[in-house]
Amino acid sequence: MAIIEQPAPVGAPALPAAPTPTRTYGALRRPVATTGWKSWVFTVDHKKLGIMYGVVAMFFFIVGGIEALLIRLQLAAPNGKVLSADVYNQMFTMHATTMVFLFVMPMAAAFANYFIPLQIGARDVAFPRINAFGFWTLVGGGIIVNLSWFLGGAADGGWFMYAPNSGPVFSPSHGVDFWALGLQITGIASLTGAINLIVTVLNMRAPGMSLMKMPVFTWLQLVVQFLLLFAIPVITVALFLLSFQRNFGATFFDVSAGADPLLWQHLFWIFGHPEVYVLILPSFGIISEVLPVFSKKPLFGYPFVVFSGAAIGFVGWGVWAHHMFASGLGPVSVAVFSIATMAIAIPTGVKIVNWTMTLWGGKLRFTAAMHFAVGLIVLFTIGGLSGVTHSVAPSDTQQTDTYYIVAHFHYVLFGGAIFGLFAGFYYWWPKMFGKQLNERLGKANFWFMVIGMNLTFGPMHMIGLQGQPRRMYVWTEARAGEGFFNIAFWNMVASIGAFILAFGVLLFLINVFKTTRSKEVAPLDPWDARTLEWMTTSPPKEHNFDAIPTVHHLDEFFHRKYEQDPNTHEMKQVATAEDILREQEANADKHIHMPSPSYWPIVLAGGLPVIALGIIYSIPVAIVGAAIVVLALFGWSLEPSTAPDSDFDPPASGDGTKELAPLG
Amino acid sequence: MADTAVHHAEHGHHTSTGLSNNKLGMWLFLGSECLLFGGLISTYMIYRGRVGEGPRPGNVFDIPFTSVSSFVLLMSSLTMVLAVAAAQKRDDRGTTLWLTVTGLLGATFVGGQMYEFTAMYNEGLGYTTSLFGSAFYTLTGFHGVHVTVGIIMLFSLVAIIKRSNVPGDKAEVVELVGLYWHFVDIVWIIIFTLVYLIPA
Amino acid sequence: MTTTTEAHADHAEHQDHAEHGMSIRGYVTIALILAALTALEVSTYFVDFGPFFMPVLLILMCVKFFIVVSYFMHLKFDNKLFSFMFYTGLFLAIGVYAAFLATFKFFTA
Amino acid sequence: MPTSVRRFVAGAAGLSAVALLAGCAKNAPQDTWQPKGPNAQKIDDLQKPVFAIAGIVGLIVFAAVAYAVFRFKDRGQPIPEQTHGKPVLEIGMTILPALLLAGIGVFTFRTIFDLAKTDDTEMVINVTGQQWWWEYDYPVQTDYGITNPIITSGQLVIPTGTKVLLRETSRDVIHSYWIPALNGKRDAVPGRVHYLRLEADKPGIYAGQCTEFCGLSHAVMRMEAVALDKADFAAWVKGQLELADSPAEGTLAKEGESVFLNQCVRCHQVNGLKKADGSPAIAAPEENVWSGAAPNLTHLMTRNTFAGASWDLLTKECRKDVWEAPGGEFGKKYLAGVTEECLNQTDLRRWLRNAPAMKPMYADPTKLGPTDGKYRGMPNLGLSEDDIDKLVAYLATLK
Ligand code: HEA
Ligand code: HEA
Ligand code: HEC
Ligand code: CUA
Ligand SMILES: [Cu+2]
Repeated sequence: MAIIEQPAPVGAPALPAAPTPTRTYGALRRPVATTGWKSWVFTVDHKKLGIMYGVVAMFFFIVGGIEALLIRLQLAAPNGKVLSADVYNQMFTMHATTMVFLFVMPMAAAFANYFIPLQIGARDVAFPRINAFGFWTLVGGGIIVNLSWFLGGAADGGWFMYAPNSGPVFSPSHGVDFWALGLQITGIASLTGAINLIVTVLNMRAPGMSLMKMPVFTWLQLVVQFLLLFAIPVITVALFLLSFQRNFGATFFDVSAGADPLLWQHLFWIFGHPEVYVLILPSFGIISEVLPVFSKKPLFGYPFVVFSGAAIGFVGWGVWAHHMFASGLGPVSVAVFSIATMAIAIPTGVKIVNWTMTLWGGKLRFTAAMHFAVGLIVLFTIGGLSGVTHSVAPSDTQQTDTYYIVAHFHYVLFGGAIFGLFAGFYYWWPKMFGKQLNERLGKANFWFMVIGMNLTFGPMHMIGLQGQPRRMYVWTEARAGEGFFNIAFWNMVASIGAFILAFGVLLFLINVFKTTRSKEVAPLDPWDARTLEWMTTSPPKEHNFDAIPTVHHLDEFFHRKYEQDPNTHEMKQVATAEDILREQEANADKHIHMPSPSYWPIVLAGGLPVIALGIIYSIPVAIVGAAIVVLALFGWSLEPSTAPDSDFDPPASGDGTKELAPLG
Repeated sequence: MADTAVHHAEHGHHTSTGLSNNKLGMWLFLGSECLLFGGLISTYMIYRGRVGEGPRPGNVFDIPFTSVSSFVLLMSSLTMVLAVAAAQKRDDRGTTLWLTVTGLLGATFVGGQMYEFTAMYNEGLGYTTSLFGSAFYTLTGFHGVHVTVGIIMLFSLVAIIKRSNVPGDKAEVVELVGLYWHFVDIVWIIIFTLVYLIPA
Repeated sequence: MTTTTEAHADHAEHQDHAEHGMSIRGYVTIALILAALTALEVSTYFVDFGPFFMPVLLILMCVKFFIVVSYFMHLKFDNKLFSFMFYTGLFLAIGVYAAFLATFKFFTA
Repeated sequence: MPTSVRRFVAGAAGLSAVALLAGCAKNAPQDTWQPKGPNAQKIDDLQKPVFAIAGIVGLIVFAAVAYAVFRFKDRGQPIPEQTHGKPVLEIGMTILPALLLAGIGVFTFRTIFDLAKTDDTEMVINVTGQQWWWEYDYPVQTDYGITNPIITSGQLVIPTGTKVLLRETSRDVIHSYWIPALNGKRDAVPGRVHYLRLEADKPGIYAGQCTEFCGLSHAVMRMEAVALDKADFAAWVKGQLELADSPAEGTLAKEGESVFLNQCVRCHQVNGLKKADGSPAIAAPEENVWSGAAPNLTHLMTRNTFAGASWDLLTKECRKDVWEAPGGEFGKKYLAGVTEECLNQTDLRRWLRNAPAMKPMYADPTKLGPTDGKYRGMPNLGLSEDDIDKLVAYLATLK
């Protein structure tokens, strides 16, 4: 059912005629708490939701990371004894599921939520309640996916869950049910989030901000949201088919009924390949903000970066079968998809060139964020180039399902996606919390991660090319070879590297902890930044901007601070961030009314896991869940679009009047 | 000042593109739904001939019957568009009338589908009988659920309008439900041809 | 697509919901056309169209589809951005799933 | 910090160079960069230049980044001009990789179709994957002396210099057949038949492994391809066509035969084995095993590994002797099979004592609901040590 945020009632007076405190809507009243746990649980503020997304994602990063460490412990030596075959298979399945769906995607959503409205000069997203709903839905999905650990074992089919191995006969525990239904739920979060953010970007830009004046991060996130919008329904179909087979006896992947197992593979990868760009493009966006700031230069070739981003998004739809080169598609399909896959290196190469050229001729400051950004360029290139070697289909038949693939995708995912996210942490921390992460610790964090990551995933290239398949709970010395390149030695190196890497991540957590405790306040514009999000206080006020800025330039903020001397052509600072903020405060919009919190998003989201549990265990429970959903939907559509005035504390501006912000 | 803000909110013109957030969101959702139904239809296309021991599509389809119910659904699009037109004229009575008719036509369609399913089941095509059965019921079932959700939205809207309680722009809400309803109709246009009229 | 808020200030004045629709008569006419097309479709079940059977049905299907989308759903009259949203999804779906079916030799076998 | 960034860049470049050298390993039996037949050679000829190109592109990128990082670090220079890019450079840097890739694409295209050819096949072998072992079924091909179908498992035996076509399928989930030295991998998908060309230049054993995740024991689903020269292959065929002889009365092996008839024959076929009443003993694995098959044990001792080629039937020394035999002697050594003194009794006994403890399988009788009571794998049969002695003696006669 479409969920529609409702604006103010038709014809209702803009100022509800001095409502008395006794006038309530009963259960349909909107909550108004601005402090305490209620202010978080019922919030619809994109910044609070962004932070909550971040916290949840970080939690799952540690979960996924510990799973990875257990994997590496098991594989450090031949015939590992740490995990049984059964548990090992669950471990890598859940490691990947957790990292992909519960860490990178939500973390990217965290940044999108927090920074898109700020970067485009908006006060919130287009549908704040849907935003809150998306977050709680993600939490529900994450819980369902992981609950299986405690209820008879997690999913054990690998993260792409090929049928028929994931079917009811071959994976008899409930793990796959939890997995499929949990991901179905997180899919709802992604889909609603995508719609919300696309509308936000298209409709809520500050005056003057044409699409080609939008910050690159926002642009690439827009591409990501389109990818999600169209990719999520495909995995939805696949997951439904799987669930219906497992829970209702459908025959979709039952070979004895004549099913074709390749059906699942196609559906999964039609989703799966766009998905990998969903994982990487937000990080590309982040470093496209970080590199210019610390180079004191605009992004080189902004339109090329934007269009190549869109091109990646588009071509990404035509390459899915490169994951199936060994599946027996027949030479024609293989050839077509092989060539198409090569094509995708071209727009990606454009980005690498642009980043490098952004550095070129700049005035580079090597902050922690900059370290991660430069690290991304290098590490992603390694991963991208191994990707190109996969795209050569005949070679890929030697590589697929070996550790060489594992090396590829950890370079692009860890060296790419995660380095980008870390660049984002260091770059935007002062904005989000008003405090700066420690730079020295940050650089140590970087170096441990770089060294650890190369030690962990670098050797996997060799291990893989020498023929060690992936997803093996044990490997044998009999096939490890001898000499410098023997698989045994490098497996050990990889395992040691993983712990160095983990230590690097630990340094980040320590950094966060220390920063939170410290009293030191960050300067308003610590990096001499270029985009709108820095044109407000840190952390931003609830309404983001006192006055919505009018945009004249790409990198508006920078151009307000600097001007070119017409004679010497030198850039001269003409204003500081403080000046600009002061001016904004002086011209503050008087009547700012933010959307009220709401009870319904979390209630609605809470119904979904109940349905999932019901499908697995007992249909009546599912009906209860559905009832919660329906009730919540009615509550949602009937609650007033804002809390009555009397429920608010007097506005800080001292001006008693309020205007309905044009927000749902 | 405050007045204009509300006025703008009402017509959804305060946005960068001048388009309503809600309507943009609905179209995005419908774009996304194309990939959902595309997947289900494609799955059916691959599996429609895989009938195992069970009946073949040609054996269980009752084309005249389905033609009638398709026609009913098609005509509900007309009544829906009349409801939207009425809502835009701020004609509450007309709106509720046409919404009700649309809902009833939709309910007729769903009823017909239930009858059809029962008949097919009795002819030996269960959900688990064959790939054809699984794919057929999943595809048409998904469509049926969409219609049902639409019916619930229509009748809820009628109830809410009757209590003149619609938060926001009434005409827009009716229009949005209308978009959804028409979409469900065009999906059936495709299903009717690809699934029923073109035999495996 | 790159229109700014300013550009829309006046544009907003004109755009009213009632305007971009059609007359009731128009709607009824469209519905009658749709009904006729459906009748034609169904007739293929009773009358043998020979080799034209498939293409005729597919063409009729597309015509009906686009009539509903253009007129009942107003895409023909509405802002192009809406068309962009919907047709991107639609054509992406057609492209992707056609390729998908092709890998199953759906069109050749 | 830029120096350290530079160091890092150099380090990363070094590492990737190391990765590129990975092909030079010694004796990794599944090395993908040591082709031993024309099909794998074709792949190798294609991939070597691709790796080189990728390496060079990588080095160019690292060099450019390293230079920029070093050269343009903030040493107090003025704020650079706010230039927005050079379209000519951009377009150039788009076309250049496109041309490069177009070149790679042409060769890729050719190789794909070369490797998909089936019309030059000289010999056909059916390969069936199941949890967690491979079955080979040689259809009748009188040119090679195969006058009756041959069924074996674990080790694929092929003649050298012969274009062999594998017809792959599976009895349960998806597996993938891969002998890196001979060709890339191809999935064995239930309900479908896929083709894979194999050809070995020289006699020898080429290791491989199932590479599509197929459940619990995917990690120990291995296989080996054994190439014999044409004469040796003919001898092997001849041996495989023979029926098993019943051991002499009164031997331990004879007692083993009756244990086998009691316990094992419901799953394992031994061609020529007769029941006590003299009628042929026919295995009925379809009644006991979900995939419907269990390895044919008629010539168990002609293969030198068992249970998905994951454990040796030969003792370590004997195996080394065979694997490292020079080309000319290899065939004879392999054909000698597993002799009394070379039999790796430890692992075989361990297998008979409790197979699922050695190789994880779904063999817990209380958990077979979803498979209608059928095993996925070989169950623990609770044999006494006595029975095991007898069985080992019997199995040792299956040459
Ligand atoms: C962030 C995620 C991400 C990204 C960005 C990519 C990017 C790419 N991937 Fe990767 N990929 C994965 C995540 C990702 N991948 C994952 C998770 C899997 C495994 C899934 C699983 O099996 O579990 C996978 C698997 C995978 C396969 C299947 C392998 C197999 O299983 O057999 C292939 C095959 O073609 C492939 C190719 C590519 C290509 C060509 C790119 C390109 O986009 C890369 C482009 C970048 C560059 C090429 C570098 C920079 C460019 C230049 C410097 C310009 C000049 C370059 C040239 C002229 C070559 N990937
Ligand atoms: C974004 C995605 C992502 C990320 C970040 C990672 C991160 C890591 N992965 Fe990932 N991995 C995948 C995605 C990812 N992986 C996917 C998709 C697969 C395929 C699965 C499949 O085949 O189905 C896979 C598979 C995979 C395998 C192959 C398993 C197999 O095939 O059998 C291995 C093996 O080494 C591995 C290792 C690691 C390691 C060591 C890390 C490290 O980078 C993790 C580092 C993080 C931490 C360690 C957590 C934080 C640490 C602390 C808070 C310190 C304190 C705690 C302790 C020290 C206990 N992964
Ligand atoms: C219920 C069926 C069943 C029974 C009974 C059974 N086995 Fe097995 N056996 C299997 C299966 C299945 C395999 C393949 C397991 C694998 O490798 O994953 C196998 C494998 C083997 C192998 C390895 C064969 C090869 O070529 O790799 C030997 C040897 C063996 N069994 C001996 C025996 C003996 C001896 C007995 C009787 C005491 C016996 N089995 C009873 C099912 C059975
Ligand atoms: Cu069989 Cu993996
Ligand atoms: Cu991909």
